[in-house]
Amino acid sequence: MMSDTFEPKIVAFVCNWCTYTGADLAGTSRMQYPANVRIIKLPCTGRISPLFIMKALEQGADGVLVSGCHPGDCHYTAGNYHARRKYTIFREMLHFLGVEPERLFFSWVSAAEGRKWADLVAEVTDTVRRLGPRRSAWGEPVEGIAAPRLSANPVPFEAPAGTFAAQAEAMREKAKALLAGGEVGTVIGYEQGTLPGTARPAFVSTPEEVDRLVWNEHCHQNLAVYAARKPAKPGKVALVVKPCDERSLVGLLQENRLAREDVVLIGMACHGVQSEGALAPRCAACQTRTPALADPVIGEATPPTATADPRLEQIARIEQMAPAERWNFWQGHFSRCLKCYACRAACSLCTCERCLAEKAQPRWIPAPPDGAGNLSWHAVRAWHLAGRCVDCGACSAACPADIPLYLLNLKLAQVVKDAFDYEAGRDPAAAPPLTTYREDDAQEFIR
Amino acid sequence: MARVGVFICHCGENIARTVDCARVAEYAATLPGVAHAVDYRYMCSDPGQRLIETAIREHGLTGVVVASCSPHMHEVTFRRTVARAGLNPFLCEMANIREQCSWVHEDREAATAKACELVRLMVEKVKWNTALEPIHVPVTRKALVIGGGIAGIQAALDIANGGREVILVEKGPSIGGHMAQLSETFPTLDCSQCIMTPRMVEVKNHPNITLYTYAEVEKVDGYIGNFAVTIRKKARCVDEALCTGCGECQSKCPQGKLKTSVIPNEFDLGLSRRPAIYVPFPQAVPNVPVIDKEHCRYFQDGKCGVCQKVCPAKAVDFTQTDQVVTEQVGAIVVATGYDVMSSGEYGEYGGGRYPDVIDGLQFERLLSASGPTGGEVKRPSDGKVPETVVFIACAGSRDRSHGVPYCSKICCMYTAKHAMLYKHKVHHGQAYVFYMDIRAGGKNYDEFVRRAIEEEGAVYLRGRVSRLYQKDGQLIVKGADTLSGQPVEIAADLVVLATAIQARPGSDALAQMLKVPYDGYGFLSEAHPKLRPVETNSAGVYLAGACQAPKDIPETVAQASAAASKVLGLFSMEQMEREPTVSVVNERTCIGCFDCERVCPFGAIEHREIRDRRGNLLKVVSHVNEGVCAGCGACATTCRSGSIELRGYTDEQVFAQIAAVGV
Amino acid sequence: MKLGSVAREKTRSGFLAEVRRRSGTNPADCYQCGKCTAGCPLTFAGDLDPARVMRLVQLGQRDAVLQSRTIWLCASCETCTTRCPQEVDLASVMDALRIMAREAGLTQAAREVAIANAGLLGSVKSRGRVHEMMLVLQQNLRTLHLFRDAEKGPVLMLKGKMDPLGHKRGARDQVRRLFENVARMEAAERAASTTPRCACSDEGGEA
Amino acid sequence: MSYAYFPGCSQQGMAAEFDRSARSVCDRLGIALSEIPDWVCCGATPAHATSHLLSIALPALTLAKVKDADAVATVCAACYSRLRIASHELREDAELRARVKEAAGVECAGEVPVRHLLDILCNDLGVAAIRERVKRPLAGLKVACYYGCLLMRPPKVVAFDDPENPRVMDEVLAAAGAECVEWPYKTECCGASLSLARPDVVCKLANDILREARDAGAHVIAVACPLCHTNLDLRQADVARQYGVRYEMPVLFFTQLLGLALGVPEKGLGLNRLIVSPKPVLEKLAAA
Repeated sequence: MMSDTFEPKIVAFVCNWCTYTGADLAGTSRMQYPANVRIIKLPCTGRISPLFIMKALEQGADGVLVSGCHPGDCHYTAGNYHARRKYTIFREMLHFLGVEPERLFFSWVSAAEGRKWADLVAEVTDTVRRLGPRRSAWGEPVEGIAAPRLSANPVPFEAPAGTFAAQAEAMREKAKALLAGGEVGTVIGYEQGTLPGTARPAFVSTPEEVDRLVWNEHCHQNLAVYAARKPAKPGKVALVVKPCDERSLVGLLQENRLAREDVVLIGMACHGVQSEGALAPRCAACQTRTPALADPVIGEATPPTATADPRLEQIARIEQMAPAERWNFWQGHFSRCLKCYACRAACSLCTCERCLAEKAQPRWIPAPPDGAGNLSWHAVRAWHLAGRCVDCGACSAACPADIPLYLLNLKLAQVVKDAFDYEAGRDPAAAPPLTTYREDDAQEFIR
Repeated sequence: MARVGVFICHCGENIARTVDCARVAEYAATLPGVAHAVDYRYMCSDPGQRLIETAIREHGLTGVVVASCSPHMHEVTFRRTVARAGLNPFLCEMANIREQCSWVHEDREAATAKACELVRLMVEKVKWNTALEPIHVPVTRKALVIGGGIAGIQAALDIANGGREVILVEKGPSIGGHMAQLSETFPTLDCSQCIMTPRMVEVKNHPNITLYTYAEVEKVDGYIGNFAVTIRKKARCVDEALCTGCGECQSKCPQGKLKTSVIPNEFDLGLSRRPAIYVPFPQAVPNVPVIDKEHCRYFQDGKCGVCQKVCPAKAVDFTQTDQVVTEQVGAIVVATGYDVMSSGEYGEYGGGRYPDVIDGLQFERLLSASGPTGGEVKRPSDGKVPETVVFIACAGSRDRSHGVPYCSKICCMYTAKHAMLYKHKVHHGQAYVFYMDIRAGGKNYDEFVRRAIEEEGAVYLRGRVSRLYQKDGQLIVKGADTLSGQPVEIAADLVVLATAIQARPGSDALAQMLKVPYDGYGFLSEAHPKLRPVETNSAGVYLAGACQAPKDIPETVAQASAAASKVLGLFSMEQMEREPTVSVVNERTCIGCFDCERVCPFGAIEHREIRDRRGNLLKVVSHVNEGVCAGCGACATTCRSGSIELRGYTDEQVFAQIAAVGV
Repeated sequence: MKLGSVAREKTRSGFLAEVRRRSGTNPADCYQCGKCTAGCPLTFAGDLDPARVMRLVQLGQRDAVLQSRTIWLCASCETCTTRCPQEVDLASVMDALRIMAREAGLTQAAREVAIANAGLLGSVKSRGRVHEMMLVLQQNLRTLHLFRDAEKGPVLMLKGKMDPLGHKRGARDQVRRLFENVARMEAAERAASTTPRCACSDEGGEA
Repeated sequence: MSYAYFPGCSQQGMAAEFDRSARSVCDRLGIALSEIPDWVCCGATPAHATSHLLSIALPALTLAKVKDADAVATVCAACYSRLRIASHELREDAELRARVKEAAGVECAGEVPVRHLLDILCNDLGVAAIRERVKRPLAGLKVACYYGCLLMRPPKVVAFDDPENPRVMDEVLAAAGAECVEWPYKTECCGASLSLARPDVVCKLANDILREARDAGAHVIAVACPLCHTNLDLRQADVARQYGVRYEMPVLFFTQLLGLALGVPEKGLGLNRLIVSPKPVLEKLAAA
């Protein structure tokens, strides 16, 4: 290793029962292969968290290899099936963030496949050696490459005349009735914001206060974020929800954050909401205009249009960038991050009492709001919402640094839909996609 | 501050040839936290091990890294070594510098450098190791066997004869299962009931066996060594203690009059009729009748009650109700057996419309001396002795389109037996067998099939039957013989379909109750197809017989005995020791989303309620049952808040290794 | 067919792959149970039974299969496809083999069937719909069975079943263009698939 | 329900009585059929034996002309099979859709379901409704319902009944008062697509079917396909020559029998067009 050629450092996470034993077999058979791989042994691919891959990249690994038992051969029955699903998504995410996919390797090597292991290590080493060292450290931009910018084409928003006012009246009547009935202690809805053309969450607990509540095109916040929190006043909480907000509730039901009977839902038939003077991008192609879970549904929805989702165009443009451009695109955005965690606070599905970002022993996410810390935070945030994010847009709206977090979330939602035919927030009885598997899940990326 | 000892093994020349072991030891000594580093020719030899023991004592080591061969080779050895020196065995780690270094690299420089790094990785890991104590689980030394066929009977007798108590639960009114229905068995042609009945009686009389017939397992709680099983004993309406088995009730039951009864006899697969109060067959164990309430006049319209009046022992009790009992057991053997696919499944074979198209089990009853025809082969429609019989193998098996894709394994053999026994009973008759392949692997099996062909004159035709239909009191069978490349048409008096062996309906529900994986057909899955064929992934639950896959009697009995020996092995200790490398939940940060429960293949995640001092429920969190956890770590990976750790492979330990690579 | 010789592997797998591509069913799935042979109403008339056709396809015996009479005598009744335990769509395989035989000019084994097929399609092409009487006359002319079924003519005329002027036409121009387009597209597709590329490359792994 | 009617080529020639009787019956039963304008031939067996693309593109041309109908109604089993398979493949296969568009110059996504009249009678109208409208029950008439091959096969795409033992025609004609016999050749193929090329082969198959119907005691055979009809009706003379058996078995379209029961005048049924006349049987029945 004292030669002039670049000798990459490659971390291999392998399972104890198949690949580790296969690597032993390559040794007993005296098969020769390059000395660049460092094996870290774990009991099962099920234990090999995708975040280990991120950690290795953060620590400067030039390449990462993950290997376990072939499907059907897992010592623990299903660890590799669960792992396969996780890698499917995580790999796409890293790719989208600009990590060269050629540096990540996934394989099934059985205890009998010593030859496969030896060949694999040779190929992995050769590939990474040819790629050269990583062009920048974790969270640092690649020198000499511009950070591309994206522009959006706003879709004009036309509020249907009169419908909001009638709906608002019916909603207030319902809210009054609920509060008067006694079972409901708090109604969470919207009130006029400080500035004209804004709305903000409002908490009312008496019928008299209800008149503060409004309903208009500015009510874009997702009030489901309050659903799983303990109310200050006794009694149930009633939430004013749009159909998209309801999807958060579905997620919360799936994850046992609350029971359906804990909350009353005042469903608002939807006409789309406004963001920065135009139709909110997530509303453009929205097909779900009428609440499905809500107890009463108020009003008639505007029928969905055939408009394309403008954000998909943005995602496509990011995907067309070269990896280094993509990387710099994201570093450009993440460099503004203050680690204020407003995105987390706004998210209706970030319900952990102690976020992984705050776990000090061990440190998953570097604490300082610098390149590495910010990148790791946003990767973990997006990863933890994969298969769960319901695309309410609250995180992006809350971000004071205008980081387009929705792009990352939406991309992963696409991956989940394509790979597992699953959409978050649709069916409370469905198993979340990362807690289940199919034996025939696609695995083209695994060699 | 950690005080790690590093021990570099030369393994003779095996490591030392390509790795400069002295230099590795020198390097190791420079690592932070390393208190002692040494190389030696054979670390696993007695003097090598003593060297480690001495160093632990002399240097007050808090952790040990042995750099030598694969841990699969000597991890146990070195853990014992450090334990002898008073150090917790889980504070010892191995760096694999032989199989994964010296043997796969030729360049001495590169290999030595890699060996140094591998040592560094393990030194960093071992600093985070903690002392782990083996988990002790108490064992209730009593077994539950579910299913009273030959598999369950064999397993129960073996366990009972090994001196342990057994509870045998059978769904039907008698034990015996399918084997009691068979006529004679291949390849020896010994009478099935003659070899079966003594076993059944032994079960009944064995002091260590509690027999619950007409009973079903309703609920299984707990884990290996500590199961609580809820069993429903259905109401027989006949007091088992009082009944003498005289049979008076059956013979007087008005529903059972030979000419008028409409109740199909399940034991004869509908080929005969039975009364509403009945013992399924004369050799039944227990020899106590049961009332079929659906057909009993007393239960249907309150009239009759003849059986109660005629019973000399006053054993008939219409007021009896189901009883639910709970039993504590330490191990469970599942022996629920199989069913055959109905012969009505195939539209092209009449779809159940032709009475003279029957399945293999029905033909067994026609052959059996205790069967509806007294052992004379007579066809169901008109009682005529069939002069031409067509046997169709693979009816439903190996048919991914209409049936099941797998091979049912026993049909080749029993079809040859059927052809042979038919010939023994109807000397002038002709048997034709349509088959695709003959699968007769087994002691004296192929010889048996050859005998059917060569000596008993069965005509074997290699091909499937496309369809059959009824005409003029016969069945026109349209098949093919692919060996001669032509279609074949046979006018038969009786057609016997060797229908596919299927899992019992409801086996999936039972599997879920026991947390045993099962395949797409409802067959229960063994833990490993080769090396753990009778265990399941649910610790303490074992499989016997056809509930796992189609099997013949010798295989079933062998597996039942194997399951029994596993149970007896488990019961040889009062306490069971399990590896402590299991998951543990941080109950403070767990929010109870139970995603861990969804990914756990072993059902080891339990719900635990957290209450304040006044008993108010604060939250419900995950809890790992250490007796059940197998230590795969899927839960730890899935937990978003990082509230689950897998002992021995904690995040700290992995991070330390990753960081050590990057240096 | 050379008995005792399996076609050279490349030829064999290439042929197998082509049949698979054209029929949309995998001939390798056939495990020779003979259920097709048993149920085929036309086994008596053909030279190969259907299971044998499948076997020869598996063995890559291209000429033996394409020259057989059986593929032309298949009445497309789908009995085989319906009952096949391996879900092999034999009827589609027979279609694919007929198309391949026609392309290779190997229709001698059942000339009269090929003529009948061409006759019907010719009638459709020129009229948009079938003219039955013309069809019968043409068939007899082309197969030189001039008086086959001739005695039926008067009966049919009498019953009003054969009416020389009776048939209407449908969308002739559209249909003619359709036939031309299909011919053009298939010629182009054939040209593309016979360029140097190995015939088995679309299936992968077989070569 | 509104049905776009596809008569099919034979129903304009040899089997005009099938078309005529089907229209009469539907008229009586209040089923509105509107003929697809300018429809073209389905291509039958020769098309799929010659080119897969052609076999889909021809039906697509017709299907693309269907506007504002709940279903396409067919009477001929062969047309039904071709149209239904084409519509199924067009629905499933986007690439094929594109190729068909290039070939036929029309877009067709196979969205309108293709149905056979028996399916419509049994499942949309229901046999009870038929029974109510029967004026002259076919009492005493023993019918062997012959479904042929293409009405139920391949079952995954076309079957609307048990493919091995279909009952729909039996139920419809039972509602018309006929006694439908159980017989084993309901779905055996008559070889019709070879009728032109190999009459010798077809004769054997026809003989088997006629024999089984006779042995089952049938007075007449009912069919749902003009090709089956030609084979079984017209070829009885050839069968007699080749096998020496004269069956004199009338072969009727199921619509003709149903029409008789519904009281459609004979002219509207075209009974006079049958080669083996049903008159003797029907007269004997009327006398009885």
